[in-house]
Amino acid sequence: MAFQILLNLTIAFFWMILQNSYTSFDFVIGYVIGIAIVYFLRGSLPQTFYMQRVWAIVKLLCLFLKELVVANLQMIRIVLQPKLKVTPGIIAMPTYLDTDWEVTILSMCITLTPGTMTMDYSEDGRTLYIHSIHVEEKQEVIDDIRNHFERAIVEVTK
Amino acid sequence: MMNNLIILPIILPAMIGAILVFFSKSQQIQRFISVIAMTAILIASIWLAIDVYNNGMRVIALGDWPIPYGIPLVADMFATVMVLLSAVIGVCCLFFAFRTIHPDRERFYFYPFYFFLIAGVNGTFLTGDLFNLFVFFEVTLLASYILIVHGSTAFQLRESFKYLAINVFSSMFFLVGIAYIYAATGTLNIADIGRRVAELEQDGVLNVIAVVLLFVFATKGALFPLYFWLPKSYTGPPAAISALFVGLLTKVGIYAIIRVFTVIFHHDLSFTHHFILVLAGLTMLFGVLGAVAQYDFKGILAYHSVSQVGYMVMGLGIFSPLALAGAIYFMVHHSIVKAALFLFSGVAEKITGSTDIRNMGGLLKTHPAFSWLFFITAMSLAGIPPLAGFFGKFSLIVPGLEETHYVVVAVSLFVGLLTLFSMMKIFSHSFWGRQKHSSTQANIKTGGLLITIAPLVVLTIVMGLAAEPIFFYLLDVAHEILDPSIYIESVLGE
Amino acid sequence: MFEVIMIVALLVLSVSLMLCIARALMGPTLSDRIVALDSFGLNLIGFISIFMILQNTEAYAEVVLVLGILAFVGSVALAKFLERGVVIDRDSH
Amino acid sequence: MELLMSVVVGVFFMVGTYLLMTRSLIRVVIGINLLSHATHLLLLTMAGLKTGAPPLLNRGETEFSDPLPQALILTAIVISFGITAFTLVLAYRTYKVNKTDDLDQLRGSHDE
Amino acid sequence: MSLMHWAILLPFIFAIFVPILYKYIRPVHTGWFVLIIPTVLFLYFLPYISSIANGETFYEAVPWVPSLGIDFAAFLDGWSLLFVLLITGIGALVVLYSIYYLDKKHEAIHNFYVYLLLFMGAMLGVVLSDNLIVLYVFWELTSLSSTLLISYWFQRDASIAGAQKSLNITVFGGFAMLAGFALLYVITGTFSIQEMIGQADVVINHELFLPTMILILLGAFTKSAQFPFHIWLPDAMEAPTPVSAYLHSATMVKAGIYLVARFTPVFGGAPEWFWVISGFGLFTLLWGSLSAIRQKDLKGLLAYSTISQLGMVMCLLGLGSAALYFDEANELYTVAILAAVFHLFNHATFKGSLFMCAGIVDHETGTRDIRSLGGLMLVMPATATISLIGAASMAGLPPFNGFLSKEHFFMAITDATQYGIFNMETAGMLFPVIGWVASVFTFVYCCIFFFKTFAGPFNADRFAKTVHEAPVGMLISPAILGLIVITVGLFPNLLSQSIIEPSMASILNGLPMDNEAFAVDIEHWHGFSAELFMTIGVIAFGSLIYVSMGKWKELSIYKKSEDVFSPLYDSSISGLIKGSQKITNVQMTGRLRDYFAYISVFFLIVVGWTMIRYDAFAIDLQYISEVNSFEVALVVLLLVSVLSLPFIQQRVAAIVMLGFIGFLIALFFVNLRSADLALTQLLIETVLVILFMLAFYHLPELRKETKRLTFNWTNALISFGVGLMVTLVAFSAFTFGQENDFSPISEYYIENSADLAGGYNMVNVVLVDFRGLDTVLEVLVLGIAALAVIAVIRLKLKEGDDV
Amino acid sequence: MKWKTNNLLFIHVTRVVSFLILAFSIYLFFAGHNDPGGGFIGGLMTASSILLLYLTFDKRKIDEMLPIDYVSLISAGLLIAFGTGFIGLFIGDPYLTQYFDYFTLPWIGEFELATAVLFDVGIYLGVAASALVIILTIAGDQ
Amino acid sequence: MTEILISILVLIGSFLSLIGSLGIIRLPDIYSRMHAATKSATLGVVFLISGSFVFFLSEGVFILQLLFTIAFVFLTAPVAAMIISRSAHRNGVELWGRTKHDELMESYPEHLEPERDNEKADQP
Ligand code: NA
Ligand code: NA
Repeated sequence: MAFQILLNLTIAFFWMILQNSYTSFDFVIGYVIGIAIVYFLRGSLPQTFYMQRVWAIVKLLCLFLKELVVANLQMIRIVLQPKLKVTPGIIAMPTYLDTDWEVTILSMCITLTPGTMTMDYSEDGRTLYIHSIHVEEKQEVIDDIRNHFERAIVEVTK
Repeated sequence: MMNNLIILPIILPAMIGAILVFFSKSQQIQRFISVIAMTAILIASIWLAIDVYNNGMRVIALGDWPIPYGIPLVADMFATVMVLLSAVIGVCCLFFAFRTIHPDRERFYFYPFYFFLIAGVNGTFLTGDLFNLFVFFEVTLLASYILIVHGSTAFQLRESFKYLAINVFSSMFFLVGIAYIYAATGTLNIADIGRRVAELEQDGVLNVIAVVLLFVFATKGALFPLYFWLPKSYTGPPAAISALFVGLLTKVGIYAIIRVFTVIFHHDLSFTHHFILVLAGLTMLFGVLGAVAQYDFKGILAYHSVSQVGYMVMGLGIFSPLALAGAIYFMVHHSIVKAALFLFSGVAEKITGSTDIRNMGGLLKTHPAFSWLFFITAMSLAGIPPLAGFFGKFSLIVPGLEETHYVVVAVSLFVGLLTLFSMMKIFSHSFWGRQKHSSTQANIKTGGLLITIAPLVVLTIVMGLAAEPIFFYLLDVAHEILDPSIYIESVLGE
Repeated sequence: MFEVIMIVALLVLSVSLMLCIARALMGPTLSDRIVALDSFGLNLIGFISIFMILQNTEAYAEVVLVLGILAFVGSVALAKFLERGVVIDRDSH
Repeated sequence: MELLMSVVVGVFFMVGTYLLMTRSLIRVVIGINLLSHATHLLLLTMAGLKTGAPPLLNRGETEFSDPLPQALILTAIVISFGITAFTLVLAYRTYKVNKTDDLDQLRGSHDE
Repeated sequence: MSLMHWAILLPFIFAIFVPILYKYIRPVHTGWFVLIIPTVLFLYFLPYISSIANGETFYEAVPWVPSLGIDFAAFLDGWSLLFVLLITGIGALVVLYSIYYLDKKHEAIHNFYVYLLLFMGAMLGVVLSDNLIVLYVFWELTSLSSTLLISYWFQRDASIAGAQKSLNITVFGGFAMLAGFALLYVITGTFSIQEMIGQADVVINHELFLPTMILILLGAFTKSAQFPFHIWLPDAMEAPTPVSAYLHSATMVKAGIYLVARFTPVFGGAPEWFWVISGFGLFTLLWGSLSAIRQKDLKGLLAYSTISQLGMVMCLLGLGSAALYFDEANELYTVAILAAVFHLFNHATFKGSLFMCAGIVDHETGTRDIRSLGGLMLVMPATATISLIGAASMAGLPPFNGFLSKEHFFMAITDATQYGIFNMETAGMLFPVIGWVASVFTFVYCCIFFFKTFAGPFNADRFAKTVHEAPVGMLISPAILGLIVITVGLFPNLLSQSIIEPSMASILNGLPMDNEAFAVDIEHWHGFSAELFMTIGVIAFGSLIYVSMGKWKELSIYKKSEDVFSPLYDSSISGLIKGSQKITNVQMTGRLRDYFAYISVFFLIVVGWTMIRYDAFAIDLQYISEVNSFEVALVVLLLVSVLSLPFIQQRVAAIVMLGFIGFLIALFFVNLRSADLALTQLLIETVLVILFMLAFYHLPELRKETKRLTFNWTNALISFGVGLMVTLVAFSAFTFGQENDFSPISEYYIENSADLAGGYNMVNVVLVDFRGLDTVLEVLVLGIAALAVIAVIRLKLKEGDDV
Repeated sequence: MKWKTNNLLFIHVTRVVSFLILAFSIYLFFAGHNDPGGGFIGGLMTASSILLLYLTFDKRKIDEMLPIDYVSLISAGLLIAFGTGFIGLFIGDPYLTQYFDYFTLPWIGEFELATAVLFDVGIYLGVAASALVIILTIAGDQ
Repeated sequence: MTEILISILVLIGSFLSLIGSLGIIRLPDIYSRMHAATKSATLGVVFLISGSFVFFLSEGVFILQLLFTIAFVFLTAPVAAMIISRSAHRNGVELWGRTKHDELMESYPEHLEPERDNEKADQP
């Protein structure tokens, strides 16, 4: 991936030199052209096209932002309700993600999204302890995270 | 450019202090560099003093910025006297420290702190900018805080915390005063403030500001009733440090008072200077009563330091040429004598293992040279002629009577008597009487220590016997101080 | 009008800051106070952002970023201290 | 604004002084810290708070706030930081060695 | 420097060599070397007698501190010469005596001789200096050397106490005298006595005359052991006897007499002078003689006798000053001066010999207690003989010199009743009466001295050692003095023209020189005058009292030999120490909060008072910039945080609150247009909060102030005052600054930052360019703080690890 | 009592963040003469970033990674700051005189060279090192 | 037009910040409060910064630092949340009475299990 980005950047700069114009606009043009070139040459490159991964990231981000907004709406509701209607709890959630980086991203997402917050890991780092503000059903919370975030993260890293 | 000579007494110790940090593990290298550096500072100070005496006031605009905008260093005769003084005291205390302090202190930046303190003190003497004065004060104070607590014994920690708290409190008011001055005059340069203040007609607010600054400097200088920090904090650290402090630290406050109240606030003498006189009298009195009450060698000396501050300020309060010359003479005399006395307390402690004079006795029998050096110094402190202390007192009494300040003169004489009384208390308890220390202690050789103090003792004798050249010079200094236009015009180049 | 809105926002933020202060005073645990401090820092970022608009100067951009950084460093340091009794471990755990 | 700030500074001084007169080491240190804040604010206030642009010359402004007090305060802040840090350590060690943070118990006897 | 200056300095210079001689030439008693000095000096001054007798005076000035009006001016006239000869002559005898008195093997005699030479030089300086300050310098040196001599056996408590007492009292007088001299300088503009004599009118009529006179007399009276300052002299008897003979009878104690006589030409015409001198002298005479008879210590008796005799001389000088009032050297007045000078000399001779004899007795018997002594006449015949001569002279018996001066004394005090000034007709009648009574007691103690020691049966068992006559060397000096006593007694006019007349001329300086009045002619027989009857009465009553001593002995006043003023002195010294401790402990409580309270109250009073006195408060709304609503909100936030601090009971909460305050202040900095400040503030505040937490987390919880609530209110009130003051002065300073038209220097920075310093961030330009020194110093502060933190945390020494 | 802690999230984030802060601090330092920033602020920011590293990892690891003696660095900073003041002395100007000039280089364009930057480097080093020493010493005494 | 956008951003931002702070006040235990602090306060500040960013963008100034700040806040908020809440938990800060599970506590080795006591948690 790093090589591809470097290649892309080189193309962008090459474009700017050709244009003999060094504005950010030229850079963007050059970069877009670079993406196209790399896309077409992807077969000759050892890894999958990095823009695929970028796309996955964008999807993850969108999911994340959506959840974040939801989380805030939920928080507004909780806070502004005259009576507190919460049943918090701390639950353990084993994850099937492999690398530390993946777990890191997962735990960040968990924290910023509705009702949940990562509090700790097990020693091997593959079980997350999550504080949830609504634990009607423990498995429900876990499944929710599984379906949304773990999948999206795997998309990015696979 | 000769003007750059002024920076040496400040920058040299500061840089040496920094360099010494690199060698904190090596006692030998640190001592070697310290000696070389301290000697260089002494030479530079002498050179500067001679240069200023021959060629008049030296002013350097640091950074080459035009004067009220940048920071100038100003070396007039008054300042050079003080700088020279700090170098002399510095040399003696340094050598004394070599022979007395614990090696652990040397590993924990004793020498850097020492040089930083000297840099700070010299800076306060030489700076021509009020805010810069504050900064130098802080350098000095911080170095003094750490030197006082260096070693971290329970007593040191306890007392230095009080010392620090009170001084920090007054530093805050220094900043407050600077803020007021800047609001009222729009400038920070001391000469420029002096010029602007002289042009203003209304003086009520200026008097208030003057009093705020006086409050600040009086705290640093340990005037009544702001001296609470001094007595115990001077008894905690090793003798070399106490001596250095007493030689330099309160002088910084007094110097600032004299500087500020001659260059800036001299327009309402009847008010400010009378007030100063009242403080002076009370300071003398309460200080000496403290000394009379004590039985701790260093404690007596420390309380005397309070008392003697009163004399210095008395000179300013009287505000005549002779009185000012006397005040400066007294500052020099007191630094020398009291530094020597504190070092002697170290010698006594080294022999007897105590600083309580009730545990001492018969030192005259076992250590006659030490005893007589102490005696001469003690008599000088008490103002016995023909030693320096007498001329200090004399040059305050005569102008005091000339200006009809009878009460403060009476107090000063009474305090002189009590000073003698309490110095004799030390002498009669520790040096006379039956020997209380063991025969092994009696055989402790003190020659190496005494040789470092002897120059100070010689100085106090010489300053007395050769008072003429000194007063001839100091009267010049006093005339220079009394005419603020000399300072202002030299600095502002008008 | 625009300025009024900005000022209203500032006042809202002031209330928010006040609530943080209240939590810090109420406690009851150190953790609560750390949370309050953390949130306080974040709210200040918002405050300064609005100041930038009001004063029409980008001079505080660095301040905003620094504040973000410091709120983080501070909270982490305090929390770690609370957890382990030290801020800096001598050795690996 | 200058009036308001002066009052704020006064309140700082009031509380700071009050804390200095308490028995607890930490309160004294806090008091010192408050006082230093107060002096910084006062320095700023005393230069006049008439609004100009921040003192940056490359932003096309012509009216500026007074840069000098800002520089002075910056210096003062750093100095207070050094002093406060040292004070803290001193208080900390005083507590550890003397086993108390009560200044009344840190009086020492008259006979030392 | 003239030879006379070198003469004064010679003893000082020689003193330096004494320890060397002592150390390297042990076989020879150091006293032999020292003896050279007074002998040489005596021989040097002796020839001056003739020229002085011819009315010459000698004046040699060397500038010493001319900037302060201090010249080392040596002035020699008749009065000085008398003293110089006493100092050197008796000095030589005393040194000779001491060679036998002090054992070179067991005593630290080098100390003794250094002190003695120091004294000799100082005493010469006192009597030869014309400049008052130089005189004062030597004056204090005599006190100092006297103290050192008294403390010669410094391991004895009594020596230390006596030394300190003498120092305290004489230096007290010395300091007062210095002030008097300074006042004289203020009045006359000179320190030269000779110049002052010319301005005597100015001095007497000056408003400062009385304080000046009193201050100077304090010096003279303390030195000359005048009532009530006499108490140091008996305690000074702890000194080795040569010292007592020399300093405490012959020379130093007469310095006060010297000074009073010296100043008679300046002050003499004033009634105050007349009364104070003669009155105190008379009373001292009586008190001394009364006290002397109560003494059991031989030297104590002599000490009180000295006090008494000095009082007599003082009284005579006072009476004689009337001559200056009349501006006429009538014999009616000058006889007092004559008597004073004559008795001064006589006293030196007989008292010197008596002291030496007492010393011999002490030396040979090991005691000076008259209750143990007795019958020594047969064992020590030479000593007894010399003592008899001295005692008889002191008692005023013919044909010894004491008789002559006593006669003149009676003449002078009876004459004084005829002065017709200063109410002498009425109150003056007391003079002859008291003088006579005192003389009776003088006679009595002379009897006690001689008979209790030498008469009666001798009982060898009473003494610790075998008693025998003193070595010849020891007897030489008292014998010479005894010889003088007799010689002068028989040929009184030996001294008349050589010594007494020139001295009188000095004391009555400025009077019209009427040769008649100064033509001294002393005769043994001048008819059946009042004086003769008074002498006969003295002998008669004196003998009666001595014979009936057995009865008086039972009186409690006799049993207690201590002077009533001694306990007064002792209690005032201990009172001083206790009082000082009390005063010191009241303010130096060791409580930081007390200190802050004192300091704050002081600040409050001083600043507040100044503001009120100068009506300095000023406020003008037109200069004030506007306030926004959110600024008010911010201020409220800040005030809430700050005001909550004193009420917070958990330290962590307080620390967090401090963080809030710091952050809010950063916000203020932003509001007040300062990005750099805000950045710095934020950074530092964060670090500080962390540090606070580190340092204080383990401290005990903040306790509630346990004191009464009112106490807290006091503190609150004080702090409120401090805050108020800061605010009020801030208003005023700001308004004041706006009203004047000085432009702040910062305009220069705005104009020149970019062009001259090449920077656009003015704050940074000010920091690194315009005020670079501040900046590097603040880093220095930070650096010191860092090193200091290391040192405080890691360096752990124990008390007494080093000095 | 010792926690077996898994600091996964913390370590991974601070690894990134602390270097970002370090870069930012250097930016602040250089921005100083024309924008908010400078030696002090840059120095303190650098100290914060290193502090963050210490917070995240242990002392030994960081000491290995950054084998710097901060105490000496304080001195070095001070010496640089004090030392640059001497530049002016060689051409007869007063102490602490600073010089600057604009240069034009191909590719880079016009830029400013100022002795004040060297001075500021001294400040930067002094401040950063001092702050770190203070914190690390206190933290090390727990 | 941009002014309206900015106004909306700023108002939402300040409102969310307020919600965050209200949450800190209202929610029953430190763990729930942590939610409010991380979610609302974070988003609130992001909105405010965005408002400022847009304001200057409309004036033609692109302030990279503001974008960095947004990224930074997102990056660090979860870390802070985690370490604060974890430290609280390990120090024995009580959970709200109606809390259902505490599986974290169950995972602790026995000798490290903290006592639940808020008073003590504030003071070791
Ligand atoms: Na979540
Ligand atoms: Na003005």
